[in-house]
Amino acid sequence: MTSAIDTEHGRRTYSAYAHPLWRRLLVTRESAIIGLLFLVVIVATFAVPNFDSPLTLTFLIREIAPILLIALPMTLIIITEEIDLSVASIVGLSSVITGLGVQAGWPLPFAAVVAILVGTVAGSINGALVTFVGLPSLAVTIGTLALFRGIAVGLLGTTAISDFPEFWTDLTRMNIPGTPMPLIIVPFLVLAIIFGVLLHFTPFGRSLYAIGLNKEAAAFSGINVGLTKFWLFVMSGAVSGYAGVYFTLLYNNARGDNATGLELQIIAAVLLGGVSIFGGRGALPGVIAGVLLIGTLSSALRLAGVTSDIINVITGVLLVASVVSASFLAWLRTKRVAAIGRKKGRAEASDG
Amino acid sequence: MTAVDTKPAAGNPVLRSIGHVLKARETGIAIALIAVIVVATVSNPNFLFSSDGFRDLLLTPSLLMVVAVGQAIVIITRNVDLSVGSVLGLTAYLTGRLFIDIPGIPPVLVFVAGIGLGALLGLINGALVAFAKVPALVITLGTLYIYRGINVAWTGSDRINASDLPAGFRDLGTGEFLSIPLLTIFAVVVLVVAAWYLRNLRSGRELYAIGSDPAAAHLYGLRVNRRVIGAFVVSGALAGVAGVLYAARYGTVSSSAGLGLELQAIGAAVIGGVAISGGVGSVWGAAIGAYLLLTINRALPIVGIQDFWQRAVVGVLIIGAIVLDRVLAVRQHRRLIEQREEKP
Amino acid sequence: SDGSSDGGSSDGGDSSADVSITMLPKNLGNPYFDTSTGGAEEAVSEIGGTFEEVGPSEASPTSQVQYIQTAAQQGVGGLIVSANDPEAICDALDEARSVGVKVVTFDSDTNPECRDLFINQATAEGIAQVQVDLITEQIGDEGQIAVLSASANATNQNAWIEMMEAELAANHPNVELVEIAYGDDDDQTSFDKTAALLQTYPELKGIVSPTTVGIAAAARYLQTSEYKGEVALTGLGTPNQMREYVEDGTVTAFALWNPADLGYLAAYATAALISGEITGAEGDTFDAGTLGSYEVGADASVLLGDPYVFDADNIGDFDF
Amino acid sequence: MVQTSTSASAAPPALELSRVVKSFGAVVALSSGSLTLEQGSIHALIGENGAGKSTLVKIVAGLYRRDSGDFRLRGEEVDFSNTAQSKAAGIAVIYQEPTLFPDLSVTENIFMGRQPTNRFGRIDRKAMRTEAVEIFERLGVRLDPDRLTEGLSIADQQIIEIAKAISLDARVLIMDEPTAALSGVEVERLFAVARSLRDEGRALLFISHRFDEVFDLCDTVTVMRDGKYIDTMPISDTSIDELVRLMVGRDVTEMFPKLPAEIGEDVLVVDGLTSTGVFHDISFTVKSGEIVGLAGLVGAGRSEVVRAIFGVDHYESGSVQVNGQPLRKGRPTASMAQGIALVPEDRRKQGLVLDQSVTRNVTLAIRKRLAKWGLIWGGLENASAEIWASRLEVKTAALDAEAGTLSGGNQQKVVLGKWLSTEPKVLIVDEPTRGIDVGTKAEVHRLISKLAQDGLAIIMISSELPEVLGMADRVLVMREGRLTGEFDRADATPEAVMFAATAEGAAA
Ligand SMILES: Nc1ncnc2c1ncn2[C@@H]1O[C@H](COP(=O)(O)OP(=O)(O)OP(=O)(O)O)[C@@H](O)[C@H]1O
Ligand SMILES: Nc1ncnc2c1ncn2[C@@H]1O[C@H](COP(=O)(O)OP(=O)(O)OP(=O)(O)O)[C@@H](O)[C@H]1O
Ligand SMILES: [Mg+2]
Ligand SMILES: [Mg+2]
Repeated sequence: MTSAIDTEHGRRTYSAYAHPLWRRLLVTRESAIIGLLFLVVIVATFAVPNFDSPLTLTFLIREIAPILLIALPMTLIIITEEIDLSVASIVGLSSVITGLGVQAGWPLPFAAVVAILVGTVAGSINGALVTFVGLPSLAVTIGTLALFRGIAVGLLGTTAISDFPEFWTDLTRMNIPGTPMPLIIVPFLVLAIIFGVLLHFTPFGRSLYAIGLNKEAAAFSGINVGLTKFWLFVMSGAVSGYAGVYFTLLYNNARGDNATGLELQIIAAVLLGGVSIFGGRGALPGVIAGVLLIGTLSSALRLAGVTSDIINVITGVLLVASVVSASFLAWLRTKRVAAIGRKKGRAEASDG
Repeated sequence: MTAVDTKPAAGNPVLRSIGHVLKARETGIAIALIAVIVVATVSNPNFLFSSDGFRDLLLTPSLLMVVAVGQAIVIITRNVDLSVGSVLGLTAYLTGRLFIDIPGIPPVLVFVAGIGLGALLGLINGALVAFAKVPALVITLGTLYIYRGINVAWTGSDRINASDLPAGFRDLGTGEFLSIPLLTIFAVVVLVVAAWYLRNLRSGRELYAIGSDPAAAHLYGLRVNRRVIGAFVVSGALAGVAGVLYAARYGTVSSSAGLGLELQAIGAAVIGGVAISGGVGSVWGAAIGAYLLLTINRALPIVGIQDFWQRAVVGVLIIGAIVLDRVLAVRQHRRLIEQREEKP
Repeated sequence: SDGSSDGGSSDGGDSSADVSITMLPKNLGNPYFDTSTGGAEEAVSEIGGTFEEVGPSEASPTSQVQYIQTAAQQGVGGLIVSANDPEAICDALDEARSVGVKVVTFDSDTNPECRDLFINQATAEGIAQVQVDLITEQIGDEGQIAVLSASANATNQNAWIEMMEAELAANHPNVELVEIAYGDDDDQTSFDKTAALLQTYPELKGIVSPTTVGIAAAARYLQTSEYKGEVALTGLGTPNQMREYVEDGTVTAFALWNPADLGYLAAYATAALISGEITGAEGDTFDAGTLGSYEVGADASVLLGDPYVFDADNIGDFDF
Repeated sequence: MVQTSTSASAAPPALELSRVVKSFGAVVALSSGSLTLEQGSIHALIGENGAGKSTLVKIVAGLYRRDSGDFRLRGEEVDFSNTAQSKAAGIAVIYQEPTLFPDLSVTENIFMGRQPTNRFGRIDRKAMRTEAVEIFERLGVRLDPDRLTEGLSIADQQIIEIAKAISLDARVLIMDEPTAALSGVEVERLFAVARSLRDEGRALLFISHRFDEVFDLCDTVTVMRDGKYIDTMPISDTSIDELVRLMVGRDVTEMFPKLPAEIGEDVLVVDGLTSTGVFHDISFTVKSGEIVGLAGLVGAGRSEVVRAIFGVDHYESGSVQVNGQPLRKGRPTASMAQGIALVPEDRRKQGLVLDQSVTRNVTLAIRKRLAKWGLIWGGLENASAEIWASRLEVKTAALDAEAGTLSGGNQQKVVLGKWLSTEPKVLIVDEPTRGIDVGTKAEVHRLISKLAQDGLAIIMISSELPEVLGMADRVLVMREGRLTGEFDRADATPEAVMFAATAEGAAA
């Protein structure tokens, strides 16, 4: 059939890209955030006493590991123009399940697997409500935020379980031998690569961007929009469940109110990393840099004796500034295109 | 074809029953609320029939109700205001500071200051949402952090104690008129004014129009930006006044006043039938939602459920409410299509 | 134990020359801890060192961990902590100690292995005793009482409540403890919980709130309710918060130690640890400025003294 | 009947536009729009799809701001920056697409933003309702003023739009294809109202693709083509043939280069497809090499049928078979695997992801096929996109240009490329030439013709009758969700098809 379409005219050739590689790589939101991250690290190294200690890195990674982990599926979800506000509650629920399991005498790996499964089920409840019932994810996950947290707190009251096997808590806190890098970085990197490849190098990833930008066109292109979203919520639940186990072992503490409020930090970091809340835009490297940026900034500020409230203000300002600047830049661009269009229109008019 | 044969509504039972179902949205949760009160009262008559019980039943949800009314107005325009808890915290602390720093300041001025600060913070939200064309969720998430941070930085480890506030002012928080708490009276006045406004003034109806279809609102020439900013200002001002009342009611204000209130307020609105996608619902629903939320909270221990489970119940309520709305909407849609089909 | 500790411990060794102390209360914005911090600050300025107060805005163990880690990174000489959980912050404290930070707990202890010294405000027995004495006296030694505590896993409150229950069972058979409610050291929660208690138990004669946030919130509720003067309230509170309620008769008497003294003593003890004057072994003695000399007791703990009872006659003499 | 009452030719025209330019990014929608609307007359504006009629209307409404050109209202220069201003100036507009608030009642939709109020600013609901009922009576429709507009048929929605415009009591009334969804009775009512408005001295602008209506109602006519003003004349001085020639700019027949194709076996068999309230008992077959045209008025349900066949919509009963294999319903992936491709009617909403590059758009439907070991590489995508871009001669600087920046015709080519790259056996094209220029149109026609020659089974939906008649081997006609006619190429006269498409059989 191809022969039918070959026109008698000579074939045109096209350049694949309008701009050279370096420009495509460097002039992006992601590189801006990565650049900002480096700037903060450099300034802090010189200006903040003790920031250059290897402990800084250890503590930083440990503390933000749950955010790093959950930011991965959250990125995919926001790219499809949905949101999951219930992740922190799933962390809390998974933490409580781990604790109850250990209290009941289960071996820790078994308790952990059960906790991750519970997280996965929680995620699939979100997914089912969004996909099959057709509800907005914002409303659904505000509901399950309360529900999952409520179950966690209900199961354990405000008591805590804190007698976890030392082997596992030590393992959680261990560094990669000879480095100040905590061991959690290994599963994180594995997941980051999986999610990165999934998002940027698979047909599945392509469909996520299409869904985020235009659901209808995605459906007309043979993408099963509902099912895709369902799986994303399941992934988010599973990863949150895993983060809950990690959280529990790191602090040697299973409580229903663990990780309260973490969802907003995660979403703030993802948005700061260049993912558009309107969906369809963003990349994982930017998100990881966004998480690291907020983490490093607060770590440096804390070391410099700045109180946590100022750190919160800075997080908020960064978030607002990043979205406002993005929309300002977009506005400038449409102005420019419109100006070109007007010139063209007038030229055409004077021809006619 | 179609239009000519459409029967007028008065005689159309299908349409009328749809109207009833729609109205039942508020009635439904009002019944749920009454059921909760009845069950709790049967378990323990003091829940309703002691003077404190009666007072707390009316009093406890009043503050949330004021905030939820503001939240509902914002949600009706297809936006959301996550910063209300932080705004409440700031104005509550401002209230205490004013009484401490300006001895003898008339409470009226404090109210004005609280409302003013709340409105200003709401204006910032609204202006960013309207002019930067950024979703309210992101903006108000940012200002949630910012306002709370400013609050903590300002408060430090200070706190307002009951003894810092004049007794006359605190009476507002606990006082009664004809055995109805003043706060409840105030909240109901706010509710009635807001409901009247949304139903009877053009600008109120325009809020629904904007939430129902922002693009169409633009085509109609409605002043979308102005209305959206207005909604945020109202939400901020109501959170502000709630902050002043918080100080009056609880006497103690620390930097964590109002923490987490935003989700309760959104929850109340959603339970009350205010659709998160805008254009649908009423402040009545949000107010009843607020009462239901907090009354369940108080009733659970009385009927023997540990109140730890309260949040889970709230979650189930929210999800139940939105699923119910969805089911009703789908059924209505199907009925309307079938109705079209029936016509010759 | 891990790679990072080598780099850190040399830092810690250096800084032990001068006295730098960080104070980490359960949460900020709590007048009780404000007072203890004030005492500690005074002590440090007497000794001649640097002092800093850090802390989370809500009392949760995981948020305390960050501040412990920061102190370890900064290589401060000593860290004074009131623990939100006896276990959860243990590992972080261990890590801080492994880089040379001296860890002193006050007010609320962790497991003894996780710290160098505990500054005990009063023995648990003493605190339980004084509260039981106060409430039974106020209700005429019979009837229902309830406890309004902090969070359900607050170490010291739980220890006191346990001893109060034992004391009640042993010596006050006509007094029934009907419920232990938890206000989470949150003002609003405690306030609403008081309301719930009064409604749930119409026969209630008294409430004991062994936490300063709880007792103030409960007093405020009682003050305007029909139960004022009917239901007795006592527990642990600060004079400034309770003054009004004692003066108007909502509350007759309550107890507390002087938190300023507690902070003051903790700072002196920490300085003594940093300088090597004491190691935390039983029998070590050190000088605590205006408070005089103290001796380290069993389990590496130092006892401040007996709790003090405040009532309408003496409350005017105190300002904290 | 040209009005003698047009009180002296001295009165300035109600509305006057000259050499108005409007562009959207790279697309020039209007390069020289001119129009003069006299008071007390009804003026028709005609032109092909995409000629710029709606754009002109939106400029008058204040929805778009013109880039340059003159705009006078009763002789005075005006420049509206929002629709409230144009309303205040006495201009009422019925837009082509109904724009209603689904969650509000019919009455509120009519009066939103200018509800009757009492002295204290309180909305007078009773007065509002009475006024709505009066307008409906005047229009001769019985629509429940209290019901929500959600779920109303397109026709009813259009009625509300008309009621809205009439209630404004405006001096200039602009109607952009108000009759597209209306039946004969309603159209007559509307015309009666329009004439009485004219007799009151108001100016009306009427846009329609139905010539019979134009000749029936209007006094003068302006023709536009490719964003430009072509000519204005009294309706009595012209004929359909002349208007068509002016609209198209050349002889119509050469637009449809139909190539001889060998018609083979049944490829697509549709049997008894039904979806309540949308379409009923639709049965037809398409053979290889055959082009089946699907004609009907807008809203007849043609798009719904092909969407159900492709699987983006569900249907209740009936079946679809491709080459004898039954097709799973509601599964576009299954349909694509069986070789069905659907080029949807709304390329901006359904066909393209406007914010993504040409490459991503062209390869979206074949992304799974391009993947090697489950992974997809930019190079493969670019290569595949380049093949189709050059075969279809897409005009773009680079393949990573966002699809939204291309002109309408080039966007249509990208959608075609996207679906041709799936190597379909059945190609369904819904309004394939909507909004593309004359040259490209012929090219698309040639392409479709060649694909048929190559053995594809093709369904072509088009609202342009000449296009269907020029291209199709067989024409199916739909009206109100039912198949009402089937004609072989030889029998498919415009009159016959129009008769089947409209109950009345009014033919152009
Ligand atoms: N908002 C927009 N952005 C980009 N291009 C647009 C926009 N609106 C219209 N166009 C383009 O401008 C041209 C003129 O469109 P317009 O809607 O005015 O045509 P029309 O004459 O009303 O056609 P029809 O008869 O199909 O309604 C088309 O090519 C269209 O694709
Ligand atoms: N009662 C209705 N309520 C809401 N939308 C409707 C209704 N009837 C039709 N529509 C929508 O109007 C549009 C036009 O209808 P449809 O697609 O059936 O017409 P068509 O015959 O394909 O005509 P065309 O393709 O020329 O627009 C469709 O998008 C359809 O979903
Ligand atoms: Mg048009
Ligand atoms: Mg169609």
